[in-house]
Amino acid sequence: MSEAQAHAEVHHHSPPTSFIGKYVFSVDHKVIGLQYYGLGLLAVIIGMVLSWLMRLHLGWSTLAIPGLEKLSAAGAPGNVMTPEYYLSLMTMHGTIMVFFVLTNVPFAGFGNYFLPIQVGAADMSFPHMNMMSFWVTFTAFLVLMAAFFVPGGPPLSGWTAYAPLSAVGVEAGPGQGTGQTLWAISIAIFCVAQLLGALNFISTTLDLRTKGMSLARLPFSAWAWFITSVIGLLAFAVLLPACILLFLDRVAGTSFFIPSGLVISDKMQAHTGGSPLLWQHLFWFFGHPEVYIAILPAVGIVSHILPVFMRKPLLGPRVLVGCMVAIGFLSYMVWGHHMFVSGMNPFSAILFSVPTLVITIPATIATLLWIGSVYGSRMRFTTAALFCLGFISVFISGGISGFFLAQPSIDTYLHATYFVVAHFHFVMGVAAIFAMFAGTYFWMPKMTGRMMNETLGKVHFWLTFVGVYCIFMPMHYLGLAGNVRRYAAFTDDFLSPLIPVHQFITIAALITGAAQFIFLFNLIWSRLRGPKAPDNPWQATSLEWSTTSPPPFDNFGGRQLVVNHQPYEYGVEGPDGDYIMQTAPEAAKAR
Amino acid sequence: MKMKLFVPTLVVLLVSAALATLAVAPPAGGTISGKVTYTGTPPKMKPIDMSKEPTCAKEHAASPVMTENVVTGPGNSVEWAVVYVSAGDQGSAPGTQTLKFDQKGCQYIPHVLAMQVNQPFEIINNDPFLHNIHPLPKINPEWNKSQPPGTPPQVEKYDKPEFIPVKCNVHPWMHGYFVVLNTSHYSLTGSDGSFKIAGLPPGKYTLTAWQEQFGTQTQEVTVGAGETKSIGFVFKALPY
Amino acid sequence: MGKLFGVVLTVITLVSTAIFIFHGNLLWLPVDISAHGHGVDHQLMETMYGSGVLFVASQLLLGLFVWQAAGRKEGWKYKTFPGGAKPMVISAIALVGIEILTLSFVGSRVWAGVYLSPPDPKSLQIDVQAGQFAFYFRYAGADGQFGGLHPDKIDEGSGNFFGLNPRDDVAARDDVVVASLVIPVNRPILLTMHSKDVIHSFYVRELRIHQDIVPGLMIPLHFTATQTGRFEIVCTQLCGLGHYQMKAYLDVKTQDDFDQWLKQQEAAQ
Amino acid sequence: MEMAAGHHPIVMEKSPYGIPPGKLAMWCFVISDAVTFSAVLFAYGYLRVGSPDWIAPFQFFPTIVNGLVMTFVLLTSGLTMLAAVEAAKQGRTAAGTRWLWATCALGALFAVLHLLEWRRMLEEGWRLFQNPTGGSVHFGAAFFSVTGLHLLHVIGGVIALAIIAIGFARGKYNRIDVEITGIYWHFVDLVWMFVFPLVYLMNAK
Repeated sequence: MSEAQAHAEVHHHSPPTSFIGKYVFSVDHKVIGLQYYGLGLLAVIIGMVLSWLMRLHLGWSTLAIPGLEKLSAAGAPGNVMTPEYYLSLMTMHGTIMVFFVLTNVPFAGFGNYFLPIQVGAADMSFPHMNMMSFWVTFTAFLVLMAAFFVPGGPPLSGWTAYAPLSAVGVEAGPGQGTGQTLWAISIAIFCVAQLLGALNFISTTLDLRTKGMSLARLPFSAWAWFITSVIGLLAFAVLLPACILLFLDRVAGTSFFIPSGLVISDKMQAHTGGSPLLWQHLFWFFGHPEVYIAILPAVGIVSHILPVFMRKPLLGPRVLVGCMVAIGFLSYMVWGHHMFVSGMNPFSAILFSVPTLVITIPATIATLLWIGSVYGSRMRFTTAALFCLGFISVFISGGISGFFLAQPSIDTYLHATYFVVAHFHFVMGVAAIFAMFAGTYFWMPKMTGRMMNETLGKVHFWLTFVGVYCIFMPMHYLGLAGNVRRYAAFTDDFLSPLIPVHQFITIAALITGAAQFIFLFNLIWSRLRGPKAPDNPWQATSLEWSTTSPPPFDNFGGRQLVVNHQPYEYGVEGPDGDYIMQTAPEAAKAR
Repeated sequence: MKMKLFVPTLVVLLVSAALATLAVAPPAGGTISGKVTYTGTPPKMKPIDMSKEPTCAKEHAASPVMTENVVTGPGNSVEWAVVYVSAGDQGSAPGTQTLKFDQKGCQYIPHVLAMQVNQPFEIINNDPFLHNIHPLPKINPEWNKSQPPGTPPQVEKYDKPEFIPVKCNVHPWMHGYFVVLNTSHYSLTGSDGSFKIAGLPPGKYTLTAWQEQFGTQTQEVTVGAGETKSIGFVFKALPY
Repeated sequence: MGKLFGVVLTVITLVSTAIFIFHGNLLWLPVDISAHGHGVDHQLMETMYGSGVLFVASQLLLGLFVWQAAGRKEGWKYKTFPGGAKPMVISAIALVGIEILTLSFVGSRVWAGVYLSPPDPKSLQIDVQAGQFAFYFRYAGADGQFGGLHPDKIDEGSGNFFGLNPRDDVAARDDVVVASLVIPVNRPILLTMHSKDVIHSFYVRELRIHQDIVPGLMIPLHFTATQTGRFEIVCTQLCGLGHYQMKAYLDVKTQDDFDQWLKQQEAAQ
Repeated sequence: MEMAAGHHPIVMEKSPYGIPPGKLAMWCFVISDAVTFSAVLFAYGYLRVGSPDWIAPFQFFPTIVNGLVMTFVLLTSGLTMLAAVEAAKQGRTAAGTRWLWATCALGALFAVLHLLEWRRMLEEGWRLFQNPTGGSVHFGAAFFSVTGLHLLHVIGGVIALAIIAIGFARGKYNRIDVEITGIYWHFVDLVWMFVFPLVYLMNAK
């Protein structure tokens, strides 16, 4: 009865009654999922405002932004942004977006809420650990935010925090004092949270599946969350020590990443014999898988939602899962493609470029599977569906530029230009965000019991879809013109003529950003005033739709679920429509 | 409430009175004047290549700016040296008027800014692009601020005497000095190396001459009322 | 709604592609002035064509299918793509696989040509010191000898950016230190690059060359410029608050002009 | 097994390897922790290879001898842990508890020996950023961070063992919990088998 005993711990807790127990320190995976979602929402708003400020500065570098001086007197004397403050905002934008939005929402947020439901479990295997992982994440977020208010302001060495700039301390720049230390601490804490979360996801997926929910019957989203947590388990395990070593370099006088004889601000540094490349190796060994930690859940979510609105199963479901596994596996062999010009052995550049290009094969297969699946369908163009289609489009646009950057010979020209910015914003940022929107419009009825407003949703989609192309497409051309990224202003002779393009991008960014408030309003308004949602508003098949909206504390009211069907049986004659729920009795199989 | 105000007011009155008397006390104070010179070969003044900042490069195209760590003139005179009363000072009026430290054409004007403790000074950016000003004090608090073009002057002061190297992080060749003194009796040598400290009450003084590269020298001087003493400081210079 | 999506997607795709095709000089690579650059450019164009076709094809297909999916009547029985998943997998592996194989094969040769080929022994040797936030360049001077580097001797105020020690080191006395890189045309150049503080990067668009300058390492970089003119060297590795202002000029002169220039500089030292 | 609502059994899909969640999670933790250790050891190796001035400072006596003793202690604790798990499997609670305490004691002994050695090295002038022998400063950094990380794991394990021992005696924890602790403890044991040769033997004079 080993499992019995093991499982006993999972289920014995009963619904909390106190407010704190229900909504703050809740062990209910649904509440925790919403908490992650809320944190992500807060983070994405901050991150977006930061990007507005940055874009304004890039378009009009001497522009006085009213009130900015209040935010940071030294950072914006007379409301004019200083370059160090621009870099600080850029660093915070990157860190917040990558860690607290792209990692938190599609993976931790939706994953926490729907993974247990989709496998038919009452909760995660370790509810208390689950609660802990959220609050640890939250702590990490607070520590990072604190950097805004310490003397010198936030760090300015980018989300990649390349040593020695990030390791030598305040001589390297205003933000490199306390701010950078807080950054290192925050990320280290974040890693711990992610590891705890990953343990939970893995054991839940493997051990808490209800009767009949064989691995072959898992929805794509569940697969994606499972694979992602495996990637995260190994990736964050490397970032954690890296951050600790960086922290030691900063406060304990070690020299892991700091070579000898540095003279910074006319001060000779005491450190000796470290290696800046060591940081890059450790960081990118995490950093590249992190890209897939952000995008795989998005892939899973989109693949999960598309069939619902196409009313037909996806092509080659097993192939798709295989692609996700392959991408996850390959992601550990390609970190060097971030370091083509870093001064590492030129031979290794070739070794790293080949697997990088190979990754494009599973990615292409996945894309073609989606496109091919759209063929011959009769689609219901809900907002969720539109965002899925938008995801496919931006995923293509972002993936294509990968062909260029994967080749060292071309990367030598395009490295650290806006071409790269366009690439990762499309494929990692926008794509993942689109999946979040799709997920929100699709699942919000289940999570809140209220339908979201479709009209507002569609307005939001069109503005966003056209907007992101206006923002990021031009960046490719800027990149080809050699426009260097991470510049606070464009003073060079060859860059100043490009400023009008930047002004265009800025305007597009402001409009697109403003459009997001339509979404925010829709979210809040629908939560309060939206029409009540039925249990299965989209006639979908997976388990989350065979319970009430929102689900009860233990998800299924203690019913024994028996899964008899594949997750995507659409376009068939089912008992109550053109679909068959996974939980429908065996007999329901029409053909 | 009233008492609260009364005490500080009184203190202020007394102090200012005292200072006033000290300042105006010697009607015909003594004067020390002279020249700062060098022997040997001083390091060559090198032309500064400002091509990184085209505006400045254009501005100085005709006559390139020279390095200012050792500026010498005819008769072995040494410019930018500070001569000041380092001991025996019988009291100084606080430096009140605001000094100016100008960033113009990628140069610090003046190269050396001598001031008294707690004397306010303005840092002005007169260039159409950003400057970053980063003084590197050892005992005074360190700060590092950027000045985008067209931002208001930034007013600072130091409360401990110190020789503070100043650099612009953005334009590595821009170097200057803040010389913070706790006396009002000081003089900065001009292009002819001459200095003049007037209004000294009769007495025995220790005079110190400081130059960023050569270091310091001291001399004992006694001046009587209305007397003018002439002394010279000679630094030993090496080519490298 | 679906038809609209098809249209919008098509428009976006065509406009984006059109700008790639009918680019002005402004939004495109600048003239290539290096001996190896044509390889890079050729490689880039190959990739541009290959991926361009993939981009347009996939976006338009998506748009088309969505357009169709919008027009259908209630009670439509869905069609599966002929052949199911197989054609996808095969075409992906065939098309992309072949493309990336050729790309990486050809690309590696280009890369090897630039970074794995030994420098010409007759190269002109120039020493590069990067620091916050400027580049400085050093020529060996009359004696053809570089003075040793002593970080503790670095004193920017007196123009000693490299940390030379002319007092004890005779070789250092005649080293020519300047703030812009002046080189003779059609002559192999060998740069030895090092940084005094953090990571910087040496990027000249026209040379199609890009190399990080990592403190603690002496990084060699060799190239040959084939055109005279004045070009910008910029830093592309985030190095601090002055990053965007960190630049220098590359002056490619004829051999004679270069020799003359060098003489003047030696005199000025 | 019982559910919160309605006390009738819920039938689960068989776990692929029949591993209960607790054990599975521990295995996953062990894997990720192994990666963490590899990362630190990688950094150590990277810097060591990159430091021409690397000097192996350890005398055979006392350091290596001490290391051998520590190794012996830790291996023994591994055996006692095995015994504890066996006993727990056969339901011999008393014996199991005793073996757990034995393991706990040996672990504590290891920690003490280690801390004593640290103290000796600190007295010799070793620091994270300082090397009294004049060799590469990275030795101190690498040594203290690698062994420190391991020591943290040992101390954590000792505490866990104590808690488990008490709980197991009281019947609060079952044999699975003992096995899980066992997995962790053997992992700590295994890591030492890498740390000892890499950090000690490779730095013996």
